[in-house]
Parts: sequence; structure tokens; C-alpha cells
Amino acid sequence: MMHNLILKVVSKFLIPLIMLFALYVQFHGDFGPGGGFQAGVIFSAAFILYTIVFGLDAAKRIIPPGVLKVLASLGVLIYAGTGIAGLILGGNYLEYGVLASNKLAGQHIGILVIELGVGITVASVMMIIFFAFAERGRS
Amino acid sequence: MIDSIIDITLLTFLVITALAIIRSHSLLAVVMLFGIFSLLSAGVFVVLDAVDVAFTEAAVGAGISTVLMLATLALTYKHKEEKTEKTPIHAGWLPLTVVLITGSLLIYGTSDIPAFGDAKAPSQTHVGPYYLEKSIPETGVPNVVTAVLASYRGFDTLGEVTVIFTAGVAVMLLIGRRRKTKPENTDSGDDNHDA
Amino acid sequence: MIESHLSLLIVAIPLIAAPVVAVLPNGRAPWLFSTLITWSVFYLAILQLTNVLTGGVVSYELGGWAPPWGIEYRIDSVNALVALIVSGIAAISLPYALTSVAKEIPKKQTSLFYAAFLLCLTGLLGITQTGDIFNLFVFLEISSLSSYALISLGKNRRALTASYQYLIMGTIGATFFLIGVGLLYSMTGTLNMQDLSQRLPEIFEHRTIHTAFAFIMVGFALKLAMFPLHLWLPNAYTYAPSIVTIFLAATATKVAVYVMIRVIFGVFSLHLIESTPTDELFLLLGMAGVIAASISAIYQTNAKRLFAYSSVAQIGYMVLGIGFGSVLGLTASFVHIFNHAIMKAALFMALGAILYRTGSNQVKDMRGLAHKMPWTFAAFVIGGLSLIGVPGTAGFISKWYLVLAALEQQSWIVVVVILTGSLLAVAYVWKLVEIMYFNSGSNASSKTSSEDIKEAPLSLLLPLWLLVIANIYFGFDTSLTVGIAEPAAKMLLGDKP
Amino acid sequence: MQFIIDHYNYWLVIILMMAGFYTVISRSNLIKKIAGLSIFQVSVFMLYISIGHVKDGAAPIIESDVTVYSNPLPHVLILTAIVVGVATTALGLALVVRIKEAYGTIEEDDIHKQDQSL
Repeated sequence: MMHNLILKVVSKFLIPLIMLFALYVQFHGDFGPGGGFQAGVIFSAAFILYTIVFGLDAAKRIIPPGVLKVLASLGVLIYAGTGIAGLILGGNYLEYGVLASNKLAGQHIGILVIELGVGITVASVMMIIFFAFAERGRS
Repeated sequence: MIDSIIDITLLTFLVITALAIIRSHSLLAVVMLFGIFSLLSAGVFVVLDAVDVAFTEAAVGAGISTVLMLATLALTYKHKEEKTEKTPIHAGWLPLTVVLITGSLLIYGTSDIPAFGDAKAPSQTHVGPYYLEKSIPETGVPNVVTAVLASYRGFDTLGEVTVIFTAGVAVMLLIGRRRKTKPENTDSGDDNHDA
Repeated sequence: MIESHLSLLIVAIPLIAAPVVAVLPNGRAPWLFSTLITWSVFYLAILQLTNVLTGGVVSYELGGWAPPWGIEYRIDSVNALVALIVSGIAAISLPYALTSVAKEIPKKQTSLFYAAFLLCLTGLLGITQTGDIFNLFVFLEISSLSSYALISLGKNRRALTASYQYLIMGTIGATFFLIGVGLLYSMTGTLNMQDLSQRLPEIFEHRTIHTAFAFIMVGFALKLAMFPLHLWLPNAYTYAPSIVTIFLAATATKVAVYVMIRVIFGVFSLHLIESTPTDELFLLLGMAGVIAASISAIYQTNAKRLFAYSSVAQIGYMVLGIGFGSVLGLTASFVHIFNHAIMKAALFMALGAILYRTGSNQVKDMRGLAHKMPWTFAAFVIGGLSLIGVPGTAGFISKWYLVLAALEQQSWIVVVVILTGSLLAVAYVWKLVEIMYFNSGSNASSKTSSEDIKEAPLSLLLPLWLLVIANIYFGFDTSLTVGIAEPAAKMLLGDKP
Repeated sequence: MQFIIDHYNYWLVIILMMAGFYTVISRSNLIKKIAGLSIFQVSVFMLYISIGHVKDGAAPIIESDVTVYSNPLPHVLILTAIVVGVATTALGLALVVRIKEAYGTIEEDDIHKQDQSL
């Protein structure tokens, strides 16, 4: 599969499109189906496709596993940290209304930020898991 | 009416797929059928108006889970080896009895559950409608599922992200490092014969 | 600010700490940080308990949304006590972990190990604090997934199969719970426990409610290893690393017992239990569990496995307390949740110390250890006495209340079973004491060379003795245990004259 | 007849659940058990979504010309549950890989035999 030119060319076209779609799903979740979780899964799918076509080493050069671990933690911290921000600004945990002067604007910011946290964690954990399985097969 | 027909058809296909999974001894077939199962159930979710759920189920069940199962198959069987499961040694009557009892209990339990699609069921009149009414004025989000997921029940979602993170930590602990040449399985203190 | 957000911080602090620990460099840093976190959570749990005892029930609205629309944390004396037990055991076991983990877990995995440990703690505390039945499921899964991972880290390959078996049974249990919650939701439209308890009485006669109850009970019976659904527990406890066994044995099943009590008496009610054969079934299974598991314990050749079976028997006592459905019975269950946590943690810590020095927990390898590890042995004996229920130890208090509860309802057979259980406990504890103290003869058969076995290091002995002293202390001073458990039981049975 | 129309969905979902449950508890192959577990879980998700379904309702995305929506709450719960499900599957499969490395087989019966004859 590593030498299949057609596959490589098609993937080079497809992968950016899938990633773009993931971003769309990430930020369009307020209005249509989607959100951080689905976006994360789709984003990781693009990366898994890249790994299958171009090989594990190439994929690891783009995102080293160490970075993925940090990203996975970061996503949880963004989410949980949004809650703490609510506490500091005088609200309850995960109360987004206090994040801005206007309650609705606060909700908007809060939802956007936590969805981002979800997306980052889900995408990186999915990649961690896939890498772990792929790595295991080589040794 | 059309909805009901599609619903019944999809569910019937699902039952057939599930039975095929039980009967099939080829693990590759089981995994592929599982992918089909997930995709069909995503269809059921669409028919039942759960578009977000359908989206997720298609991406996760038919996508990630199936890929992971295939990867596991590749890791646990040799390349050309036939990937078949062995027939269990023990007679199947005990599992069958457990399943029949559980199933009958569920049939009994759902015999006076509110009718399918009933708009006056308690679940449709108590907490649910509040979100439909208040989502826009309170959060400004038209997709009520997102509003509930991210705001009203945002703490559940934090838990969900933590679950995913836990899975990542667990997988790194289990198969994160390179495999040792020889599995370590003779530690003192393990040689008890009882089971 | 801390005061008003106390209930939340107890869960949020370990939750935030876990991802931080995961990215710390391997070595001492993850341990130090986790220790700091668990002790601060323990402090907050003490604060929470005193607050609840003086100020009454605390409700915390997560996200600022009022229940039942948002998720609520609802703290009364019952879950404040359980949170105290869970965080306390975590705080005491972490100092022990430094030495024990360095020996049993590869250094490369330490940061991930402590991350998983904190996640498990987060999950257990989340289950304890929450007043929302679906939120409970989410945190249940956090604790379950992390405990599968922790158990699988045992050095023996059977740790892997034990973990797999636990994963299958645990997930079936969680899914049964989910079915039950779904059925409840279909009949009531709510997920808030308080709201559920108000809406359920009108529809108690519904078959759907009965079925939901049955599924939730079976689900949690699997989780708490209630006889005869305990099959995963002995393997899991035997093959997990010492520190994991200590923590899980002292907390995980206890939290599951707490949830069972909360769901039975706080969501459903005594009325439902008494109008169905549930209470008789609980008494029956409790008695069967006490006897069958105690007998199995006697025949074990691995000391860890022996105490794992003993745990199943002890869970039987807690189930008996639930089965009585009386103030005395529930008091006994609560007190036993507390006492059993400290006695089992102490006993598994002693075994962990022995494993540290001898590399084995086989009964035959423990020959003559009493003379080489006198402090560990003494702690072991006191822990054993507490397990048997000898007066002057914490274990006596819970047995006493359980016997009182049985006498109150004149169920002589239960009294006989409790006493028989204690006698069987004498048998299996004695079996170990005998081999450690009297059987110092030939060590030739044992694979460990006896010469270099020394007393366990102080870092293992101190936490162990702290728990042993607690076992004695709570055998005399019952104001914390019974003093909280009795009013808590009365509160849960509120509608009973 | 009305009774059947009111309940057929639940019955079919129950059959699916039991098919998954049966696969978990009766099979010896560890991968197939995990597949069964997933089927069991997905079917329970269908139970929830069926509970939330309202006849002639629309997906719960607010639009000006729609009046009847399905209940969003079960959808939210199931989104969370799907994530929990995939997390469990991933962990279970990682365990299967390790078991294969340690025992050389992923058949429960064979593993049991090896442990017995140790």
C-alpha cells in the first residue's frame, strides 16, 4: 500500500478536506448537528488515513506521541479550567454566564471554549490509541 | 407512517445482522458485520430524530471502533492465519437461560411503558420541554442538544472528556511502550493452582 | 469562596490534577504532586463533613442551572462520610505508594500510573457527591476504566485476564444500570435523585418501575461484587499491584454499597422494598455470601486471594444491613463501610509490605515472618482481630450493630450466620498467624532466601500503623462512625415511623 | 393492534440487546465478546432514543416553522454514553492485545486451561 501512487495523491486531496470538515463540525455545533466530539473523531480520522497511506513514521514526524499526550491533557484542562474561571468570576462551576458582561455572550464564549477542549482531547486520544495499536504491530 | 416503516425495516435488518454476528465464526466477518450494525443503528437514530447521535455513532461505531477491532485482529492473528473463533467448550444453556430471563423481564417491564412516540409521556412533559423552550433565550444556541450537552449538563460532558482521557491513559499504560521480547509472566507469588 | 464550592472542589481538584500528573516527568514528581492533591482533598472532605453536620444538607448547582434541569451535587451526612473515607484512604495510601510503586511498577509508567490513580479517585468521589443519577453513571465509568487499567498493571500475566474479566462484568453491570435509569426516565422524565424520589411514589405499582429497580440492583450487585456476582473480585484483588488492591478494596466496593443504599432508600423507598421480596432476597444473599465466601477464604493458598474472598464475605454483612431495612441495620452497614475500609486497607498494606520484602504473597512463603518482620506481623494481627470482630477493635462495633439489628427483628438465623462468619474469620486469620509465628522451621521449600528479609521500611510501616491505630481507636470512640451513621440511617428511612 | 404499534420498537430493541448480551456471556473468543458488548450497549442507546422519540417530531434544532420536537435530553445522555462505550472498547481491545502476547491465544477456554495447568 505504501507504494500506491493513486492512493497517495487522492489522500493528499482528501485529508485537508476532511480536516476542514472537522473544523466546520467543530464550530457549527451550535446550529447544526456536530460539536467537539464529532469534530475530534473526524480530525483523528484524517490523521489515521494519513498514517495508513504514508506510514507511521511520517505521521509521527508531524505529531510526535509526546505532543499528543500533552494535547490530550490540555483539552481536559481547558474544559475544567473554564469551570474554574467561572468560580473566580463569582459564578458556580461551569457557569458560563459570568464569563462576559452579558449572560448570553458568556454562554457563547463558554460553549465555544469547552467544545474546543473536547475536540482537542478527543482528537489526540483517538490518535494516541491508534498509534499505540499501530506501533504494537511493528515491534 | 413512512418513518415507522423505515424504522421497522432498519430494526429488522439490525436483528438479522446481530444474529449473523452470533452465528459467524469468522472474526473478520464479525468485525465487518459490527461496522454494518453501527451504520444501520445510525440510520435508526436519524429516523428517530437524533441526528447528533447518528453522526457520532457513525463516526465512532462504524469508524473508530471498527478500525480498532481490525487492528486488534491484525495484532492477535498471523497474517495468513485463519481468523476464526473456537466453539466454547461449555454448553450454551446457562447463558441462554440468563438472556431469556433478562429479555422476558424487559418485555414485562416495557409492557406498560408510555407508548412509542407518545407526546404526553412523562419524559416528554417534565424536564425535556424546558430545554426546548429556554435554550434560545438562556444560551442562544438553536441546537438544543448542544445547549444541553455543553451548558445545562456541561458537567456530564466534562466527565465524558475525562472518560476519553482515562481511556488514553489506560491504552498508553497497556500497550504504549514497545513490546518486550518475552512477556514477563513468572513473578513469584503467582503460582497458585486455585482458580 | 472555598466554603461555598466545597462539594465541587472535592471532585474538581483531583480531576484537574490527573491530566497535569500525566505530563509530569517520570520519577518522584508525580507522586509528590498526587500526595499533595489527595491530602488537600482529604482536608476539604473533613471540612465538608463538619459543614454538613452543623449546617445540614448542601446543594450545589453545577453550571448555575437549578435542578432538575442542571446537575446537582447534594451532600448530606451519608455521602459526606463516604467521601471522607474515600479521600482519607487515598491520602493514607499515597505515602505508602512511593516505596511500593517503585518496586512494582516500571519507572517509565509512574506518571501515567498516578494519573490513573487520581482519575480513579475522581470517579469514586464524583459518584459519592452527585445527586444526579446519570452523572453517577459517567463518574462510575471514570472510576471503572481507570481501575481496569490499574489492575492490569500487576506483574503476573493473570492480572491481564483478571482485568479483562472485570471489564466485561463491570461493563455489563454499568449497562444494566443504564437500562434501569432509562426505564426510570421514561416513567418520570427526570434524572435528579431528589426529583425522582418525589415523583416515584405515585407510580410504584408500574411494572416498568419494578423492572428498572431490578436492573439497577443487578447492575450494582455486579459492581460491588455481591454474592453470587462476585466472580471478578478475587482475581482482580489478587493480581493487581499492592497499592491498587489496598485502594480498591478499601474504597471501590464501599462506594458501590453506598450507591446501592442511596438508590434503594433515597430514590426508591422502603415501601417498594417491603412490598416486593427484595428485602428477603438481600438477607438470603447476604447470608449465603458470608458463609460461602468465608469458607472459600479458608482454602486459599495465596494470602491476597484469601482476603479478597474475605472481602466478599464482608460485603455480605453490609448487604445484610440493607436487607433489614431498619435504622439499626443501615447503621451497621454504614459503620461497616467505614470500619471495613480501614481494616482491609491495613491488612492489604501488611501484605504489600511482605510482598516488598519477600516478593511473594503465597501463604507457604510466609513461614516464620513474624520474627523477621515483627512490626508488620503485629499490625497484621491487630487488623485480623478487627476483621474477626474482637471487642476493642473497630470490627466489633459493626458486628455488634448488625447483631442488634438481627435481634430487633428476631431473625435468629442471621445472628447464627454472623457468629459463624466470625468463627470462619478466626479460622482463616489464624491460618496465616500460625504459619507466620509458629512455623519458623525449615525454609528450604520457600524460594526466597530467609537471611536477607528485614522489617519493612518505615515508609510502608507508618501508613500501616496509622490505620492499625485507627482500627483500635474506632473500636472505642464511636462518635464519628455510629454518631454519624445513626442519624444518617434515620434520615434515609425518614418516612418510617 | 394498538398495543403492538405502541411497543414494537421496544421489542425489537430488546431482541437486539439480548443478542449482544448473549454474545458477551456465551462466547469464548475475547474479540467477539467485545463486539457483543458494543452491540449490547448500542442497543441500549436505541432504547433511550426510542424513549425520547415524539411522533411527527423534528430533530431538536430550533427553527421558526417547527412546533413539535423530539426530546433532546436522551440524545445528550446517549452522546455521552457512546463516548463511554468507545472508551471501554478501546481499553478492552488493548487488553486483548496484551493477553495474546502473554498467553499466545485469545480464546477464554484456552487461557483457562493454561492457568489451570500452571
